[in-house]
Formats: sequence, C-alpha cells, structure tokens
Amino acid sequence: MNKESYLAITIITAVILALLVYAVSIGTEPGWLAVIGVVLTFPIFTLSLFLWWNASNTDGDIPFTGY
Amino acid sequence: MFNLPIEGEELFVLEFGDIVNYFSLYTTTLFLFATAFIIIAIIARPERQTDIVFGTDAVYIKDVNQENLRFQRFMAIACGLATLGAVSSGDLFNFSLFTALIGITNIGIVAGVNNRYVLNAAYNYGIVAMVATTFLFGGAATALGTCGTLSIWELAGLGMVPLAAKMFLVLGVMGEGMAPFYIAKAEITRAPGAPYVLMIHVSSLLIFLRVIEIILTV
Amino acid sequence: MITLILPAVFIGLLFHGIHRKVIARIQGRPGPPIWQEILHTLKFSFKQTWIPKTASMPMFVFIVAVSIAIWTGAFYIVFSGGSLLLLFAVFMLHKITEHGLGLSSGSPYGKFGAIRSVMSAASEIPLFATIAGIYVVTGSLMISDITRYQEIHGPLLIGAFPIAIAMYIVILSKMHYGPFSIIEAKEIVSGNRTEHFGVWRAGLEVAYALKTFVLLAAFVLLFIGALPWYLMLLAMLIVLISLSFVCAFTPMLSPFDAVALQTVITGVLAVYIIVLGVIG
Amino acid sequence: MDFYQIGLFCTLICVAISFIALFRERDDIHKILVVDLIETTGLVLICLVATDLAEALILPGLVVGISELLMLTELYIRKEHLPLPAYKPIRIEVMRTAPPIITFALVVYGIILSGFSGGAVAGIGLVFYFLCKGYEERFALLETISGYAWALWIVAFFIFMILPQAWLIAVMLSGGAILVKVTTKMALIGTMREGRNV
Repeated sequence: MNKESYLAITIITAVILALLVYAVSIGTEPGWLAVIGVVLTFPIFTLSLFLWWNASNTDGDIPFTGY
Repeated sequence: MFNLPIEGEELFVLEFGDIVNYFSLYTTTLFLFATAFIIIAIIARPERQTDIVFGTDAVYIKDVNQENLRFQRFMAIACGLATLGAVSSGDLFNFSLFTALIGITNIGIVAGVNNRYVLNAAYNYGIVAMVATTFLFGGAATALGTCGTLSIWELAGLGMVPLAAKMFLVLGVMGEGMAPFYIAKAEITRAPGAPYVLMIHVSSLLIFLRVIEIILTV
Repeated sequence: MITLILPAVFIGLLFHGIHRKVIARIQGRPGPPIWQEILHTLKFSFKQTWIPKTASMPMFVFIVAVSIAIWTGAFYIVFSGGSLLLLFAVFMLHKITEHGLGLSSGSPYGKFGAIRSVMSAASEIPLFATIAGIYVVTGSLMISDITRYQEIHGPLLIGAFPIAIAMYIVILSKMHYGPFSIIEAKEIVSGNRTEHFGVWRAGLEVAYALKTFVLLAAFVLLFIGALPWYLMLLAMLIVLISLSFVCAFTPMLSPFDAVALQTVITGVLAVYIIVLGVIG
Repeated sequence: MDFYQIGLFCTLICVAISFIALFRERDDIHKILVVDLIETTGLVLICLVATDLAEALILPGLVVGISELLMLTELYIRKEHLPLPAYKPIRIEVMRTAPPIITFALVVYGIILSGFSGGAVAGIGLVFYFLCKGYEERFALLETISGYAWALWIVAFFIFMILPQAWLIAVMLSGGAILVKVTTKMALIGTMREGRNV
C-alpha cells in the first residue's frame, strides 16, 4: 500500500475515534459498545499513522540471523 | 451475569431446553479472540522457518512439506472451532468434550511434522491429554451425580458443585492445555508453521480462562 | 475516558524512561533522559520498515495490532471498574501475543523467545492467585466493588498483604530488565521482538507502555483504593520506583530458575488462599 | 454411605492403581494401553451416576476416548517409523471359512433387534467379516450408506416434531436408520488397516 492509503486509513480511524468520544460524552447505551469500537480502531489508527509518516517502504529481506 | 459480581454483564442467551448457552462480556471477549485467530489461521501464509547452524554464522531455511502444512491448517481451524465451542457452551459435559477435542486437534497440528523431538513431545503430551480426559469426565460426572444437572445456567451461584468436582475440572483442563507447557509444548513449538502452531497456545489459554469462569460461577 | 488513552500511552512511556533512569542511577551510570522512551517510540515509527520474507504475513502485523488492542481494552476495564477476571484474561491474551510475535517471524531468535515465553507461563499464575484471594476477601471481582470495599475496610495492602505481593510479582515479571524477563534476554538478541523493528516495534512500545500503565494503575486501585488522579499517579510512580530497585539489584534468572521460583511463589499463595478460605 | 459413594470410592482406587501403573511403565506402547485403562475409569465415573442422562453421556465420552487412542497410536506409528505389514498378519484357517455364516447370523440377529443395539450386533458381524476377508476397502460406499442413514434419522426427527401422529413411521424409520448407521460405522473399523481403497 502507498502512503496516501495509509493517510486515508489514519484519517478515517481518527474520525471514528472522535465520533466514539462524542458518543461516550452523550452517554449512548450500552456503554461497552463504544469501548469495543475504540479497542478495534485504536490499533489500526496507531499503526497506520506510523506507517504513513515513516520512511520509504522497500521489499522484504531475509531476517537478521547472526553477526 | 447470574447476579454474581464475576464476569460482567449478560449479552446473549441461546436456550436449548435446560442447556442454556450464554455469552457474557467475558466469554464474548474470549470468543472474539478465538474467532480472530481462526480467521488468521485461514488467511495467513505460513512462516518459512530459518535456523542457524550451531556455533557458526551459517543460516538455512527449513524445507516444509506443502501437504503437511495444509493438514496443519485444517487441524488449526478445527482446534479453533473446538475452542469456540468450549468458550460458549453452557454445559459442563459439553465443555469437557470440547476440551478433549482441543487436546486431540492440538496433537493433530504437529503430528505431521517429521522431527523426532517434536513427535516425541507430541506423544508425551498426548498421553497427558488422554489421562486428563479422565479428570474432565470425572469432574462433570461428579457434578451431575451431586446436583442432578450439568447446566451451568441452573448451577450458577448455588455453590452446589463439590470442591472435588471443580478441582477435577481444573486438573483436566491443565492436563489438556497448561501442564504440557512444561513437559512438551516448548518442544512442540519447534514445529514449523507459525499461525497453526500458535493455535495450540490460543486454545489452551482460552480454555484455562473459561474453566476459571466456570469454577467461580458454579 | 476515551480521551485518556493517549495520555496513558505517553505516561506509560515516561514510566519506562523513569524505570531506566532509576536503574542507571542505582548502577552508577548517568542513564538516558527520562523521555528517552518517548523519543525511542517516535524514532522507531519514522524508521524504514518492511516485513521479513520468511514471516507469516498477515499474522506478523496482526499480532502487533492485537497487542495494542488488548491493552486498550484492559485500560477501560480497569478505569470503568470492570471485572478483574477480564483483566486476567487480557493478561493471558498478552501471553499469546508474546508467542505470536516470536513464532510469526520465522527467525530462530524469535522462536527462542517464543519458547521461553511458553515455558514462563508460570508468571501468569500468581495473578490468578491474586484474583482468587481478592474474591475470598472481598466477595466480588468487580474492580468498582473492590474499591468500595476498601473505602469501608481500609486498603487491601494491609488487609491482604500476601495477595499484594503476588500482584507485585506479576508486574515485576513483565517489567523490562527484571529478574523474570527471560524472553528478552540479550543472548537471544531481542527475544520474540527480534524481527519486529521500525513501525512494528513502535506499535509494540505503545502497547507495552499501556500495559505498564494499566498494571500499575490496577495495583494501586486494587490494593490502595480509589485516589484523586494526581495521588494515583504518585502512587503508581512509587510502585514503579520500587520495581526499578528490584530490577536493578537482581540478576536475570536462568529460564529454569525463573519458572521454578514463580511456581514456588504460586504454591505458597495457593496454600495461603486455601487457609484464608477455610478459616475466614 | 450409599452405593454411589461406595462405587466412587472403588473407582478412585482403580484410578490410583492405574496411575501408579502409568508412572512405573517405561515402554511407550505399554503406556498407551495403561492410558486406555485410565480413560476407561473415567467412563466408569460417568456410569456410576446411573441415570438416563449419564447413559447418554457415555457414548460421546467413549467416542472421544477412542479417537484419542487412535490419535496416540497413529502418532506412535509415525514416531517409531513403523512400516505397514506387507503380508497378511494372521493366517488361521477358521478366518477363511467361518466369516460368511457367522456374519450372516449376526447381521440377521441385529436386524431383528433393530435400533442401536441391533446396529452394534450387526456391526460386529461386519467388522469380523472385513477383518477376516476384506481386502478391498469400500470407504466411499460405506460412507454413502452411512450418510443416507443419517439423513433418514434426521427425517424421522422432523416427523416426530412436525407430525407427532405418525410416530410409528418415525420410530421405524429412525430404528432402521440407526441400525444401518451404526452397522456401517462399525464396519469401517474392520477395514481400517489393509487393502486398497476402491
């Protein structure tokens, strides 16, 4: 995936997280639904944010196995 | 759930006569986690295990048999489904059966590996798992003998199940899942095929979590 | 409460930095600045990242996401006064992610880390002893009930000291540089995290920061009681510094000794809880 | 002390004895046998309850036990690199001449009994036949028959639920189906090791 799609995912998940904050502040029922939403979106948000701003992507390599 | 301050609120109940399958916040968490790992086992590409030649800096990639990997995947999915059954069943005997099934499928995951150490460890684990079914069935049967029912729904909060039955259940689950952590699982983990081997740990830790919920509830 | 998740990550990272600083000062080194771990995480997140060719693909990434997800969940469980059993479940699921990190990469060092993590499953059992003990003493497993109990009967740290020790050992076994952290011993490079570099490592740092924060907060809530937020942070800091002292003064145990010691502790606690249950 | 507790006590003694046997045993293949013994005592614990429910629980328990035993033996064969026998292992004259008549008698008696026990009797007959005579495994055929029998069994259940008046038909249907089902399933045991799959 390229940088633009990571940015898109970051923005979408950020919007979802903001909506969930709002949902909690007005007190939606049941309460755990918002929590599940956060649990599912927060990791995606973090990783896509990092993947968006990190240096370039290249192909994989054989792992580090020895000095 | 059950008016007991143990596992959070009740989410969903599926009634089959006196056997009631229920989902609390706790069991739902376990259920979702197991489901996620089943999906990963279905879609994941298996690892290509590398190894170092001891004492040197040479590296080689282990050769894995494709057919074997396909069998491992099948067994891993079966193991995940058995775990789903174990975390969602509302009946002590069904729980025991699913747990025993997890023991069988765990062996199945590594049975195709052509490594002497892995097979030996799997064999020893198999013996422990088989012995453990005695405790599982014994626990369920003792609960049935003293209470007249196996339904966790009906037994919840009564405290009628004798301590011996609870201990039998825990011992059984430890035999099927936890104890082999020490005698064999470390060796079993050498088997190639990452998402599939991981399912062994997922299932055994989840049934351990579930049995704790059961013994605290009944 | 959802807005607290980001501060919790940063405070957790700061706690990691303080942990390193305290250990360094005890050992007579200047040590890194206390915000080093925050910089670390940012640095890792900027670094060039790829996935090893030998890795089991979706799982390699998925396991990092799971690691963050479960501790986000645990954060809410603790701060909404949820079930302690659920926290225990998260702790066990953390074990699965530890295995998964090592197994998914295909690297022999990762595999070693995963195998050590399998062996050290005994480190989870003291938490179960904690839960059973708290259930025997307070009659409830909801964290809200437990804090209410402490408002009436005084802190559990005094009332049920051995249970607090068990929880303390659980936290200790998950601290960096601790006597029980055999899965990240340097002779196996970085253990199960060897192949998770760059973004993946940054994600793991976020998860582990949340983990430290949640475990310390749970310790304070369970054994001292509900406090205003600044006193809560102070209490967590004190617990953390005591942990750093233990980590600085103890060598890393060999895998066998670590497992044996944890098993002995669990056995002693089991006896204590049975005695408590029978007499009390 | 009632009979249940006496029985429980005796069974626990049996469990203890078999455990001591397991700990003293060093040979792998003997371990399998002893473990099977322990498994059986677990079933005895269920039997002791002696209610209809307990009776219904024994069958799944037995199935799990047998499948674990099969799993363990297959693992043992793989572990020890044991080859499959290249010749017919047992050569006894009676095994060539007796099977047709004995199997015929058992199958007829099983059909007369009908239902579950009838299936078991007829199944034993077929197991004997295949063990002695069977060279060619007809897994596909047996599985097909078994599958049809299962479908009929389910149909019988639906008749019970939807048309309770027609209970006699449902009983006959389910009795016949379970007979065929159990027979074919047990017959598979007889065809397990040898012959080619047709």
